[in-house]
Amino acid sequence: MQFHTPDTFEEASRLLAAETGTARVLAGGTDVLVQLRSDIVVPDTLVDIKRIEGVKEIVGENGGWRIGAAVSGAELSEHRQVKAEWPGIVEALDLVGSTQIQGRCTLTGNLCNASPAADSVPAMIAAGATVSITGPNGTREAKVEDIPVSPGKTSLSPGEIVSSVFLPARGANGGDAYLRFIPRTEMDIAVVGASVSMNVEGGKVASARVALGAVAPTALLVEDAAAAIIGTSLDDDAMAKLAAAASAACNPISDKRGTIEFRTRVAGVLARRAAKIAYERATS
Amino acid sequence: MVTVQLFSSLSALADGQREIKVEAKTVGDVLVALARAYPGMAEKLDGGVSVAVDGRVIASGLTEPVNELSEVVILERLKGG
Amino acid sequence: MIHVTTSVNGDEMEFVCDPRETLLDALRDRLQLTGAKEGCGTGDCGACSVTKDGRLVCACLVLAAEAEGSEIGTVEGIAEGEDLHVLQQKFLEHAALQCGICTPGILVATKALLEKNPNPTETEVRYWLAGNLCRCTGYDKIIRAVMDAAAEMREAA
Amino acid sequence: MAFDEKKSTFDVIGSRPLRPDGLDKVTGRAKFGADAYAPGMLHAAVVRSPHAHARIVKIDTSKAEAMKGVKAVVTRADFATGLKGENWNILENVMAGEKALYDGHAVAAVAATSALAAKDAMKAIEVTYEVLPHVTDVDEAMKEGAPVIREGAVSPGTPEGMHPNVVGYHESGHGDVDKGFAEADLVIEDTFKTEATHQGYIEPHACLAQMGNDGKGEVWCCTQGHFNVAKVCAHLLGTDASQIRVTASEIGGGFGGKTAVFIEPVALALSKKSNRPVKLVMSRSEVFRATGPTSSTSMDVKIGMKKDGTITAASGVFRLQGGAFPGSPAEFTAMCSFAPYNLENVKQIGWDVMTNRPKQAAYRAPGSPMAAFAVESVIDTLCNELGLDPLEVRLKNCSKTGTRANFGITWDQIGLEETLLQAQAHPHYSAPLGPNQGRGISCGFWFNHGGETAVSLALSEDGTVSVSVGTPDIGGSRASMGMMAAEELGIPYEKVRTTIADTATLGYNEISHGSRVTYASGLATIEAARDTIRKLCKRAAAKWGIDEDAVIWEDGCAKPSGPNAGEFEPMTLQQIARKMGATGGPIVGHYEATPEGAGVSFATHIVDAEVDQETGSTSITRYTVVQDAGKAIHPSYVEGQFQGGAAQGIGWALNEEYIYGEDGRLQNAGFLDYRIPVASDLPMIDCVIVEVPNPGHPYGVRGVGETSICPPLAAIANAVSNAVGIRMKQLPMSPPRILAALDAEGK
Repeated sequence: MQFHTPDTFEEASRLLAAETGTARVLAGGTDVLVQLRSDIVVPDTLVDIKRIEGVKEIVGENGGWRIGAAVSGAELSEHRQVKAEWPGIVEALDLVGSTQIQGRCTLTGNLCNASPAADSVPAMIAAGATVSITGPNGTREAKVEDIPVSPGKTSLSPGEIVSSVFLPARGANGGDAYLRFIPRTEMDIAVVGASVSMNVEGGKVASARVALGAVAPTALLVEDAAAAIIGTSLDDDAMAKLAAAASAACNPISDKRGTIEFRTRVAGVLARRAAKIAYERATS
Repeated sequence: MVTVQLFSSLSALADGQREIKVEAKTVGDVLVALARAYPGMAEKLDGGVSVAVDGRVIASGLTEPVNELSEVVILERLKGG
Repeated sequence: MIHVTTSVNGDEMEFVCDPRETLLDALRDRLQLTGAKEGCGTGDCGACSVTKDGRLVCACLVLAAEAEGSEIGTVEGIAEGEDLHVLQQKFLEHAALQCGICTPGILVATKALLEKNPNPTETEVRYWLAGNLCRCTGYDKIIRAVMDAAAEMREAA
Repeated sequence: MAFDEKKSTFDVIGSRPLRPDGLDKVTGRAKFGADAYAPGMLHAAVVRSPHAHARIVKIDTSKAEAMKGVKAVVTRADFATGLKGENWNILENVMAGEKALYDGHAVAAVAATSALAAKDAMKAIEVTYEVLPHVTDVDEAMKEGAPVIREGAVSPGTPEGMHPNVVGYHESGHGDVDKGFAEADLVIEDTFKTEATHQGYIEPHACLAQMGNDGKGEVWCCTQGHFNVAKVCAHLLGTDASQIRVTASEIGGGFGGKTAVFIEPVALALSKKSNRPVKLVMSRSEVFRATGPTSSTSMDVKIGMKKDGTITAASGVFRLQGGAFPGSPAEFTAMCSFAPYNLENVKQIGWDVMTNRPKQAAYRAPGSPMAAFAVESVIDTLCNELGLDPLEVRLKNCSKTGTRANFGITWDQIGLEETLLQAQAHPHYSAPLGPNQGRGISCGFWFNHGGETAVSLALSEDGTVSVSVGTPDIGGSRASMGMMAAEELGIPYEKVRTTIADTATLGYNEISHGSRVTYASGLATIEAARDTIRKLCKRAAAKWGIDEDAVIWEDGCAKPSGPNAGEFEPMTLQQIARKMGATGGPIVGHYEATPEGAGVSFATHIVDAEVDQETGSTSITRYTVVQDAGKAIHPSYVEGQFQGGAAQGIGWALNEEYIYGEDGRLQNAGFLDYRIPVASDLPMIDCVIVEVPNPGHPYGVRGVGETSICPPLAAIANAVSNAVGIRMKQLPMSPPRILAALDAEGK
């Protein structure tokens, strides 16, 4: 295994593109090292991006926030403004692993690991977040929901690397929330995850996005679920429709963490509960 | 004579008897007498059993005294975690 | 092999390592600092907790090569000379360890907590320590020791 | 040695001094299994079967042997032949012979100059398997046509005509259960299942071993029984037990799982072949795949009760799979099942069944917690249906001193009733419950054990004392031994240092298991101290020129035993020790015996659980343990055992389970998906220490380590069942299972 510490994303991209075997990017390493040590993925080239300038920075941009690819969960949680504007995203990343994992894990890593159960991904999708990508052909932007394509696989081309995540401007009276179900109170992989982001006008939901995790091969943006609550004040009928739409969107598997029935049912429950929290945040 | 209570798989090796009377002064004597009377039992007894005498479980000691008033119960060999 | 220069508990140290080796491997096998334990190797048990540049991390999920230029803190650096840290003393007084294998990781983790939050609630302590598995104690006496240490440190401050 | 009626007041016993190994453990200095290094040391790695059941056709080690840094490869051919019985079973488990019997079964091992080199070489060993049909479920394994794990493993006395996987049978009881059921107002019969759980110690198995071609070996390892390691290694390597010296490292948890031997013989074989010290450390996934989980169970329990709560009859059938070898604790499950109850008519049957799973190992009161789950669930159902208070019903029917146990013995002095009374009086039992909460109680029983024990106690010239014991300290026992020695000798606890001696320096000691250490090594320590006192008194008598019978030991001094003995100034231990070289030589007390008075232990637990009915998620909101400790030597460590057992029981009840795929492979071989309780999962765990003395120990000590895990599964199942209004019959009560149960009932 070759270990590299490039100074720029362009150099990182060149190193990744040049590897004909397996190449991996190292930011927090909380997935890469687990896979390495368990012999699941032993990369031929490992590119540590933490020496690239700016990767640890959180910068305001067009009313939103640009979050460097190596900003850890702990660092994001300590950023008061981001936490005030996007508490759902911050909490979602904060749910990943232990305090120790928080010292290392990143939004970008959580996304690029392409696990369907990644906690921060539904939250980023609900927020309408985008990522910046550096590749052999220059840089490009992409929607978060377009990155994962199946468990463990992304739409990134060889040599492409995500350099930052962009959270858009929150807008007036906005709120988001992410909830997940795990068997214990901590340390588990999500069995179901649900995120809701909305803006409220005059007590009614003006716009909303609902995303689910761990209920399909990738995190899902569920437009029917959002439609169920737009224009409502989350009355019981709207909440029931939201839950039903969320459950209807599920295409899960039964595995050691949960059954199809359980995931489908609980997706609706969590979507409802998350919507309530998002609404309270938007209106308070 | 000492009356000895057997658990099932031992009693299966003693023609189904659940209680057997043997001449014995110690737990060791009891086991020797049983194996002599029912040779089929020897392997099981050798593999290890525990003997309860008057409510005390004797895990492995053979020298514990018994008499005709003793309550003697053969149990599976005790082990723990 | 990669040459690494790093600081451990304030002492400059250097070692060479395979790129696949973890910081935990290097601390234990290269530097003979065996206080950090490997309970799982996958970041699930916290027995290898150390600080890297002030952040609590699992040493099993950091590559040894990443330690270049870092400041690492381990359980061996908690006491000052022969004087135990309040946390260490309270763990002894409260019988907060049975086998003691999780103790180094828990001490490193709770020290990091109290530096960040000197007055945590019981719930905050429990969630902060959720990544430090203990199989012996049921956590009861550990939590009591941490709360007591925090109170004493606040009084002393 | 019987209970010492005269010893009723204590100076040291019952206090809470600091443990002698504490400083090392809070500073990171303590040396555990993996913390030993030797010059020239190699690292080892083990090749393990990826199949649940497969014939080993060929093992090609040539590529591995040709790799840089590889110094030795071993397979089954490198171990002793001709072993019989349990020694053969252990060898077969340590290194597979003709067949791999479970996913994770060791097939070969390699030693190389670094851990990474060993791992790379391990991957280069090519094993050709012929995959065979497998079975992992206990009920399936008993069925006609189930894959046969191995012919000829059946224990004598097992009924004929069963599937060859059924290898053991136990039946006991008394009275006429049919008559008893006929007398009942209500009879409930139900079937229960529990999954296998792992002891989950945080320290993986680890050892450092060295052996030459002269058959002499040295082993450093984390084990609950180093004398047993020496014995087993000698058998498996064809050498003599006394030629293998084993030193027990600090041990990072065992709970029964480190009573078994897995890696030490492999490391020794590699060392012998390479002529270098070899370190072998298991990974966490190896621990889960290849070391002992508990048995999984399938159980039928039938109990009859009168309207007033009197139990008229009880019967149970308990089927346990113990992995690919005989030896599941089916007989203990059967015997423990109805032990808390005084029953006229009772019958219990245990079946020992083999499957393609790792060889089960003891886990804290092996077999008992599952039995309690089934039995106490049925009792609770009866109480609910008849509108009776579950604690009153248990008090009405509980075993007492002098009643006859379900497995034939007459109970000696026991404290079950006291635990029930104290549970009833505890504020927890009458505290109001919140919405979606339920309360459960349960009793639990474990035998406890004595076993072979040797202790020696040596004086130093400065009047301090060194106690050598042979039972590895798995939970603070060195503190307890030191306290008992100090109590007897009348010196401060700080003047005693207790050490775990290696196998070459002390007589044979049975494993630290069966909750035996504080009882048996404690008793031996007291006896060794009394032996020392006799020697001290003899020295004083010689100095005073009086008969040694005229000297007594009191308050840490030799004194004349009365005016007739003469008037002499008392001599302290320190005074006698200072002159011992000149008055007859070193003073060492010792004791070697097999103490047989381990008193049984009972407990009653109370637990409150809250269930989120939309997700099936359970949280434990309150927990109280009431247990008979006989006499608490160091109350903090007694509480620690109570709390630890309760916490492990909570994990077992709610989330922990071995999950096998269709392919027979373990799917959750790590702490991520084998979900032991984390700090935020648990409440504080209240403890009430009941002290009904054990007649078989001078201070009345009963073992406490195991009984604490017997009631929790049942108590939590009762709490959850009461919270959701549905009887939960399968463990773990994971959220999908609870939600499915709610769905099935239309709730």
